[in-house]
Amino acid sequence: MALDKNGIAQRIAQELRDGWYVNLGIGIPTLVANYIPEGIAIEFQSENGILGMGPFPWEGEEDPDLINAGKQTITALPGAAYFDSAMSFGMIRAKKVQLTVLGAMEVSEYGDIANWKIPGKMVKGMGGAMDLVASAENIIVAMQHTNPRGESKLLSACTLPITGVRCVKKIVTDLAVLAIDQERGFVLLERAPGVSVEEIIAKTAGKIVMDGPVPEMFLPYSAS
Amino acid sequence: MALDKNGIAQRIAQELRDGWYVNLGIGIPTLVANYIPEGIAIEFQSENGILGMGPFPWEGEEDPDLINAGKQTITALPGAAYFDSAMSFGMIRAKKVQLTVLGAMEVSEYGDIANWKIPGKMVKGMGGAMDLVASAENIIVAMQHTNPRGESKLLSACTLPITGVRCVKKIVTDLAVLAIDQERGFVLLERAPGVSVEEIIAKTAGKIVMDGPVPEMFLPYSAS
Amino acid sequence: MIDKRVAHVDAALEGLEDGMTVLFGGFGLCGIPENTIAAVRSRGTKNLTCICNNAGVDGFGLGLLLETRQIKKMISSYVGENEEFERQMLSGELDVELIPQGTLAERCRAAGSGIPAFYTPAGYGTEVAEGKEIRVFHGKPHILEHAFDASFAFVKAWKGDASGNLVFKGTARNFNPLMAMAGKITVAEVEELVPVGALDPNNIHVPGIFVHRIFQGDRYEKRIENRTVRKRN
Amino acid sequence: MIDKRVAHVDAALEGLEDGMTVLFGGFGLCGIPENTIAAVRSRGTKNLTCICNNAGVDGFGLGLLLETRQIKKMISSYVGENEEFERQMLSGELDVELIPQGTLAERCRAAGSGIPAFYTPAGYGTEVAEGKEIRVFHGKPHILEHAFDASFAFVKAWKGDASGNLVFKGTARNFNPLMAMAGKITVAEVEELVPVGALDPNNIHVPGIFVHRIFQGDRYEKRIENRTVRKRN
Repeated sequence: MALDKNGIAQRIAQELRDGWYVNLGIGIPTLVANYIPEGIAIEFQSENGILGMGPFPWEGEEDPDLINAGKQTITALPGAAYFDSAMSFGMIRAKKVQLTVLGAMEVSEYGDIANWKIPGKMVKGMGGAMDLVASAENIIVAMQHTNPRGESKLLSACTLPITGVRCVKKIVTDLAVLAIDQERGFVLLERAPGVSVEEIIAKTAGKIVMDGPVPEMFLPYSAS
Repeated sequence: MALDKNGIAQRIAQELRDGWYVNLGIGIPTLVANYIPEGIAIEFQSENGILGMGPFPWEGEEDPDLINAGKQTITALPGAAYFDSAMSFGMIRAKKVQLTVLGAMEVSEYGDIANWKIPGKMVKGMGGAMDLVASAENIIVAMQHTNPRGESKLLSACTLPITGVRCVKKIVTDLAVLAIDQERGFVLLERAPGVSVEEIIAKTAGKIVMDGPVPEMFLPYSAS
Repeated sequence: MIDKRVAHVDAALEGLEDGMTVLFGGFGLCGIPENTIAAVRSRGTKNLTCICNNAGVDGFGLGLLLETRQIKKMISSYVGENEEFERQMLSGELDVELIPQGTLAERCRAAGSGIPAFYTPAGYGTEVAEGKEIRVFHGKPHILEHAFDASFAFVKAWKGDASGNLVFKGTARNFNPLMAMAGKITVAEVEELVPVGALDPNNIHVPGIFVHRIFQGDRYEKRIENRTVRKRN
Repeated sequence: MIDKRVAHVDAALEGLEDGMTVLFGGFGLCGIPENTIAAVRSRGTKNLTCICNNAGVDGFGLGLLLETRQIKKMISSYVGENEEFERQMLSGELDVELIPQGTLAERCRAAGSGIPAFYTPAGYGTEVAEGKEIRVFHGKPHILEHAFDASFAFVKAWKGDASGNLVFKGTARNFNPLMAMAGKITVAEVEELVPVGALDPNNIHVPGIFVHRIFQGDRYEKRIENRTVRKRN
């Protein structure tokens, strides 16, 4: 059974390690914050200028001067810090943020990512995505395995204008967890519960390899 | 009669204009702060990280966390701001400081300045001088006209390793006020009270020109 | 103390002319100079090139200057959420240059720091890098990017004093300090103009030297773009 | 909250090895990490390349590490006021690289901002520019300068919390925030370690993300190099 958005977020949350600073993109990545494993300390960075971002405010306590990069009202946890955009992207480029999770329209088997522009459609811009993918050493893409037309989003080469080259390290989709190996392509690491290796291979347009049997993901919460 | 240090400082203070931010170097330049013309507002920047520098503290009120670039204990005036060294030199390079006054060992007729190194002697370093002279649009040099051996410090070309090229705009010495004209050399603007044009010419090794008669400086306080 | 106060926003805009390049602080609708935007609209200055992370929304923020066709070109990192913007862009009335957000920030900071150019990895291998110098540092390709050159910067702070010192609140800081540093003439509007000496000199976000004109704004709307909340039980 | 506290300065120096390049905050004797310097001396780490604006004085500041010959090379902008330094430099025991103060600051800031290189006008036409790339921007020649690459940064703040947030006082700020940003491992000693939440998030000079280890120092001497006062009547 393919994972839903929360399942993808939950699986990504297993990648978190104690003491990491994490930047979560808009969409599925935001949900990762709901599944932080117990006993580890994580701080969230939002590139508009906050470290120590907390959950959404209680109704009625929204502060227009306190938003995240998705322009959502948020809160700040004790120990938080605000800073300007130059310092924010300074810490991103200087690799002080240990993990970046973001969505994508396409990922190539070399880890190229396309997630900002569709020729012929209104282009809203790359926001901070190009800085993030060019800088982060640990980038996980959270996305559906196929697009709404059923076409694979994991390709030999991106067809859309790219956001960054050879930067994605891991992909978590509704069907699978895959690593990028510059030599071999997509390395299939895990399957969603009940999803077959054959289905994943069929829905992956890029080169895909396996190192032995592919286990099912372990999702301690129900994947719904 | 040649000016003393306070006389030089006093003459330089006449160059100050309302609303200017000013960086004063160590030595004679520091004395300029004692002669700010009445009715104008000036703020002093010190490159170690303060705007709105005030006078020395009263005895017993020295704060080791509050010094100027000469490592002297100082005070901060209301409206002062502290900042880090990158921002400090940022505002210097970005030409937000309207006037820089500093000492020199030699100045060339093109406005090159040498004030940081004497080959064969212990070299203490350039500190912030190279950043200041490379950036400031308005640099006044405060110095003696000749060195202790009686040799002119105003030369056709500097003999010492230079601190910056073609940057000095004006020189105030114990004998004269001179401007730098890239085409013509030192332009003699004013004489110290009782000092003859002939003496100044005799003590200036670089090319020196005049645009008509050279008036005496006007020093409203006694020049002692 | 050098007094930067102007009595009214109109005086703060003196010298703003058609065709100029201007910086506007803010991220989305957070920390935008509301009073100044309204005054630029009243002034009717045209053909502006606006450097701002976003382009406002229909009827608010820079959307107000799009409505009146005062903007010739936008330099931004993200410009969604604005139908009039989209219409003008697709019809070719509005020129749009999209650049990475970190590069946008750093190009402001560079302008305010006398750094004419710097190298950044952001955008390497993408269309952002087209026509730009590429250089490899430590095995990694970087792009040469240049400081902005803008006539005016319009920023909004939480508190400020007559000498131009500024303090920001929360994430309303964003691009404001950088743009304040970058403007040839920097106009700061503040929610509260406090007496000189009231701000702690240790906690000044923008020293007054960067600010040329300051005034206390009024009637701040502070619209929220994306109201997200936790429901109380 | 990610806890950066270490119980003792010795734990803060774990991994410091002979031959490393390290940054030391401070300007003159103002804002120097006194406890850390003493601990580096006790540890006996040798052949250090120290990046610090100054080299301390005889018997205090980095002068303590010069006495014990732990420093192989100093990268500074100004190194006067130190006889032992002068002796080692003139005898060739100590290697010294002098660079403009603003360039020193910007190379730290660049390292902490992921900017590998930038252009500055400082030093053009002088021996500082020898062997470096020169490029003209807006008619003015500039020098290409590179970010520092240092294993450790040792800084001293006024206040800090367990998550590594730092606040500085007066001009003791100087190079400290920049070096904190630039270290691969940043060790901050603070005069007062305050509870998490006690610092105003609007007024953090160095966000904790840049700080890896923090401890409360003790017995600060805070020597004054140049005591200048106005006499009371």
